[in-house]
Amino acid sequence: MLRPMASTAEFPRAHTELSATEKTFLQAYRWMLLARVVEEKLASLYRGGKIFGGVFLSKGQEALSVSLGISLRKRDIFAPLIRDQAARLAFGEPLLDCTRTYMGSRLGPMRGRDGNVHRGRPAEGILPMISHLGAMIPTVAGALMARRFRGIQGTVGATCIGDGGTSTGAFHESLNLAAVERLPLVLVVANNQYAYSTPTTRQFACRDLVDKAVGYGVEGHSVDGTDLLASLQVVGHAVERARAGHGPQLVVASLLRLAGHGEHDDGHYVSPGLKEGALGRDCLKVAEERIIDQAWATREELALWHEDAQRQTEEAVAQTLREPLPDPSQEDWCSLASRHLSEG
Amino acid sequence: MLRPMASTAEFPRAHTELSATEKTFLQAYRWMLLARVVEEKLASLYRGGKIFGGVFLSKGQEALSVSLGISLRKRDIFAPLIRDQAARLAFGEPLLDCTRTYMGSRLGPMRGRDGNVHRGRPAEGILPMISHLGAMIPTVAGALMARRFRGIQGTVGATCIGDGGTSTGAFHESLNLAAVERLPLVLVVANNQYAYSTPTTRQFACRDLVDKAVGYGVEGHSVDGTDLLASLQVVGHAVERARAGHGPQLVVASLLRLAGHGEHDDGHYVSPGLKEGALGRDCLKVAEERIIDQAWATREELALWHEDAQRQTEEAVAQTLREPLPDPSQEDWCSLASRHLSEG
Amino acid sequence: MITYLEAIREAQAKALRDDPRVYIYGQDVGQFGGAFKATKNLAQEYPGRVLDAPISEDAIVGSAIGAAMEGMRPIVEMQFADFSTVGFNQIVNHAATLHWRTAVPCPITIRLPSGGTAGGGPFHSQSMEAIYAHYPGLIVMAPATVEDAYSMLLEAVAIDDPVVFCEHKYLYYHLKAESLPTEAMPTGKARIARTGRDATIVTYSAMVHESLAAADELAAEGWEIEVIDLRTVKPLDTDTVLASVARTGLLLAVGEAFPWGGVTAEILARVASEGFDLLDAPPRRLNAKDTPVPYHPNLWGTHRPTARTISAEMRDLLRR
Amino acid sequence: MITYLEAIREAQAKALRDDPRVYIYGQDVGQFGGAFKATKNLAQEYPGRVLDAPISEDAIVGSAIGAAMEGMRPIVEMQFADFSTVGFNQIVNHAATLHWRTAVPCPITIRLPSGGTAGGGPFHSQSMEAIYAHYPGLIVMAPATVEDAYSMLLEAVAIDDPVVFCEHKYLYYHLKAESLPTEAMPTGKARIARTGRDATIVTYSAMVHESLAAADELAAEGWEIEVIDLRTVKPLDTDTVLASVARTGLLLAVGEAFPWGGVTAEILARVASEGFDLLDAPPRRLNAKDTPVPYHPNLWGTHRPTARTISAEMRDLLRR
Ligand SMILES: Cc1ncc(C[n+]2csc(CCOP(=O)(O)OP(=O)(O)O)c2C)c(N)n1
Ligand SMILES: Cc1ncc(C[n+]2csc(CCOP(=O)(O)OP(=O)(O)O)c2C)c(N)n1
Ligand SMILES: [Mg+2]
Ligand SMILES: [Mg+2]
Repeated sequence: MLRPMASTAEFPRAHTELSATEKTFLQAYRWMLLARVVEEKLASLYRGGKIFGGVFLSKGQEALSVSLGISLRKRDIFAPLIRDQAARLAFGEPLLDCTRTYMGSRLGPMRGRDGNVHRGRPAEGILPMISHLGAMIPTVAGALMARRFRGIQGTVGATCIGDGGTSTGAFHESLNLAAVERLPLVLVVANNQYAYSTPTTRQFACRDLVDKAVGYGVEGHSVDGTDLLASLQVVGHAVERARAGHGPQLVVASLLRLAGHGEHDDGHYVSPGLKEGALGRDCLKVAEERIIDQAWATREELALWHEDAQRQTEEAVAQTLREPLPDPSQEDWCSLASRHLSEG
Repeated sequence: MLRPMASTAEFPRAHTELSATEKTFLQAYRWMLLARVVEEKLASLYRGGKIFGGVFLSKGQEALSVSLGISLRKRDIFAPLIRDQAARLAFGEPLLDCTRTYMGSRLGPMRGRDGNVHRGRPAEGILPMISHLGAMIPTVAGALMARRFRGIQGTVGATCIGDGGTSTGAFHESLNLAAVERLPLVLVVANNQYAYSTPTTRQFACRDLVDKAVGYGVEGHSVDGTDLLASLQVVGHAVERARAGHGPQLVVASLLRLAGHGEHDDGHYVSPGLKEGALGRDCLKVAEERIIDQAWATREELALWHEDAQRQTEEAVAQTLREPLPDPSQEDWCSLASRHLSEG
Repeated sequence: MITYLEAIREAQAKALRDDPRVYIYGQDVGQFGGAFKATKNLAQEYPGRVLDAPISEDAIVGSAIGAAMEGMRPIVEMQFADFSTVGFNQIVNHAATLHWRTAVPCPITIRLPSGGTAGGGPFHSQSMEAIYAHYPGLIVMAPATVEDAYSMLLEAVAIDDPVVFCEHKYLYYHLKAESLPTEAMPTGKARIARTGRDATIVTYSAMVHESLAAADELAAEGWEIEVIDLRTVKPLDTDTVLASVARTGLLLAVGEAFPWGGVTAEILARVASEGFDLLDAPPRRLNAKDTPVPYHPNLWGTHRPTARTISAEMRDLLRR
Repeated sequence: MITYLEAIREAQAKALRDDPRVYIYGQDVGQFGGAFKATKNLAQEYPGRVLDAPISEDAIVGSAIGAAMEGMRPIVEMQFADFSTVGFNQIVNHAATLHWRTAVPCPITIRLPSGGTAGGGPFHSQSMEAIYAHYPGLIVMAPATVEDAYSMLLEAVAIDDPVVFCEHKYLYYHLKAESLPTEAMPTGKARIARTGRDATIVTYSAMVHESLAAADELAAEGWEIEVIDLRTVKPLDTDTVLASVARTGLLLAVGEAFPWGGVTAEILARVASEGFDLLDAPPRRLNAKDTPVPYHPNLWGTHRPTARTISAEMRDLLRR
């Protein structure tokens, strides 16, 4: 199911002159754009009462997220977290998985049983998160152990966590376990300065979260998460290091979420100083400016890509809206794979 | 109940010429000796089938343990772990608490309900461990929060953990919480190279456990746990730092346990190289040699102290053996403090 | 008018006001006032006593136990009941055993925003009261009314034992009362939420309201159904349940939790063993289905018992 | 002669031998062979497939889930059942929900050395089967015989769902059989451990043996007691239980776990609602007392049901 970049607006001819890095940048930018557009749509559907439960945006975090998604390969393992719409797209999750899961379509991968960001396709390496923060880290580690047991080489496993999620016992136990097993795990920490409303001063006391790396015996990397170029480089490098057998990699990115924790939240607690400072830059704008500055594409091309993202989003939403909702009478209400053992 | 050092063999007159540090050393040595002697007795009772459940010795770890116990003050909070007999004595736990709990005396602090190392006197600042490793760290942190809420100043809270216990989520969550709250917590890690049979290579991948300190934003200290003098200095310093308001202190000691995990275990898995190396030194012997070398006491005095420890031990065991065992018919079988709400 | 949620806030405000030993600890409970606003303005009104915690449920509960040993009366807010699984060990093995082991009380209150709401999904909807009630040493409350939310939370803080306080998220905004109560029933005593002579429904928390609605429906058909609100599930007020079954002869136990071994199993076991001869027909129970709690409202509405399924089951019992 | 513990070792050896997807993960399970020696020599015989884990129960279970998603069949050994509380979240919220959420199976086996022994104390003695059975998506086994320890563990590994395998530490060395079985009853089917016509005891795990001893005692008094060994507590074989109660008319459910909402509550609830008319007297249950498990054998022996208390309860039921 992993699709190549689907788009009507292909790179214009001139782009054949771009370097590989530049092409990757543009491709990453387009996933970011699509993520931004689809999430804006979700937010508007939420305001319109069309979505049950929460809507969680990654606004401001797309550069970091896409860098991870685009650095992974098809057969890798990836457990996205709440703010990973861009990474999901870049890794190959169909856009429809997003709209279907949010809107509860029976045809979505979670069939209306689970919602919003709790989606995935384990058979295709996208592990669906449970809500408990940190819980996916050991799971990715275990998936990598399985690959090793099965003699499959060259896999990287990646997952993300927030600044708040680093306080969980799960984060600690599993990063340590991965280090002991020297697994090719890339753990990206998006330090967006808040866990829901809680600032980092109430979350940890170390100078920088990357200082944790040495205590696990893993390689640590820092990056400005508002800068797509830097994120691509640092995250890409970490993925390469993991793939080359250097064990777990901890990437700590600094950024700010430019939205509420979820769409029910206005994020009023975010300090104005932070919003106005370097972390408050919108990574999408920063990437756009670089594209224009470097003449990797024209404003007209950007506009076309934006239109394309909007079209894809509208199509996905329209299709999802046409789809059947879950029907309780057609549910088997059976939790077990071994149906005959069900007490249902 | 915290008793001054009870002993028939007081320091000989010459000891008045000793410095405070030297006196502390001798006092610490005597607690170590008492711990060693009582645990040897417990081991022999175990072999004689007189003790139910496990017997866990601290042989080889007394120097580190006593250093913590002796560095704390009466009103401090202390949650000892499995190998802290020496610290318990030095902190003021009556020797009878040990024999009574191991042997299940109804008069012991746990009244036969809990056993062996699971004993304490919360009202006197000795928190009784539950078995789940790491679980006492947040509890000490919370006790320190309580002292702060109540405006009580100058308290230090201390607890211990093994190399294996550092892998628990509880270790991580609570050291982090203590760092955020900047609590006067001293966490002593006894890296005795094994968690039960598991060597450190299967437990963590960092170069040195003290490297974890920076990742929590706490002060870290390393010490040779076979050396009483070094342990007294380093642990004492850490306790002072905590008391002076410098936040949590992580002390990592290197040593070897010179016994099985428990008395049911012969410790055959311990590498001969380690046993013969510097970590394999018996801290009690090392301390003894220093005493003799420095002429802080004579061999005759040491022999007297040993006799004294044996006498105290025999007395405690004899008294415990005379005491009533728990009687199920006199139990109220009620878990609640609010008896009227019990379903008993 | 005051909501169930506001009653919880008011109870905490009163506890903070009246007792200097009380503090509140949990994620986002400070300036922000909590994910559900159950601690709104409390940090501002009681500076230094309402603290934001890191995302460390195990350490949060562990610290509350330590603070309780040192004389405090912590209120811990879990952001959702479902996340208490991460602090499970401290709750069931440390808080619950402390008094029995040491004779030192452990007066902590753990607030669990519980139960299903539309769109909550498998990890923001759970009802964990049966899990905690299984463990010796815990008291488990599950208030169904605004009044109880208030007075039982005050009781929880006052009790010398660890209390797991299961407050229902669905009731947070839906349930309103004129004013806060000045009197309360004793802890451990069930309430007859509606009297009736034809059959007894024993339930608690949000299911009290579904059951009352079912009783309304059945009243239109001429049946008088007694509805018992357990209030606390441990201790469980067997006497009140048996007295009601003695009057009606028929029992239906209703719970929102998973079916295997929940509160309803305990009710049926007690009535069967202690009130067998009072029963005119086999006792029944109605629970959620034996799957995780589904996300989509279409599924969620079928997963848990509702007035419709309760009345259907009761009709079947009445016409047996 | 082969012990219950050896049977567990042999089942794991066979699983490793027959299925390359199987591996074992847990503290000290490698070279050392496990705290109880349940994996003795397996690391040596199956190099690289029996791995020592750090003291990280949550990560251990989480990793097993990930490995299962990628086609493996992990066996996780908890050092004691009691420590599974630390891995609780991954078991009940991740392993248990995976197949229902994703249609991808989660074939992991979690071995819990369970139950009380003299001197075990509050944290090395627990029986957690009711806790796990409450959660949708888990299968909970509790073998009472050497044969079942062997064949059920093999079944557990073969089943496509997460299995919580509650093996009883007291039976480890006490229980012996001539040889390993070559045939086995299907999973989910209870076994009539002793036939009788006067009353039925429904129980599982170590309590099967206490109940059989009680039945022996009562046989000397002329009573014929049927003893049913549930084998798995979820699914629970209601049919076999009801069929027995239909024959005897009297039911006593016996469990070693805490009394509130345990397996015995579920049994009574089922029999009361589905077999009410089969009962000649109120059904009864006997559990451990509602306190933590005590350390000293004097207390422990009174805390849990024994042949003596079971026969006393049964005598009372028979002479009602
Ligand atoms: C174990 C656990 N506790 C609490 C929560 C509730 N919760 C969901 S998101 C969140 C904040 C997360 O902050 P962070 O990790 O920094 O990620 P961000 O939302 O900033 O991306 C919390 C507390 C949870 N999901 N899991
Ligand atoms: C959470 C938890 N898991 C497992 C155990 C079982 N256990 C008891 S002691 C021990 C080894 C501890 O090793 P370490 O922390 O290094 O301390 P040491 O025994 O070496 O002093 C284990 C695994 C436990 N007590 N708690
Ligand atoms: Mg954050
Ligand atoms: Mg160790």
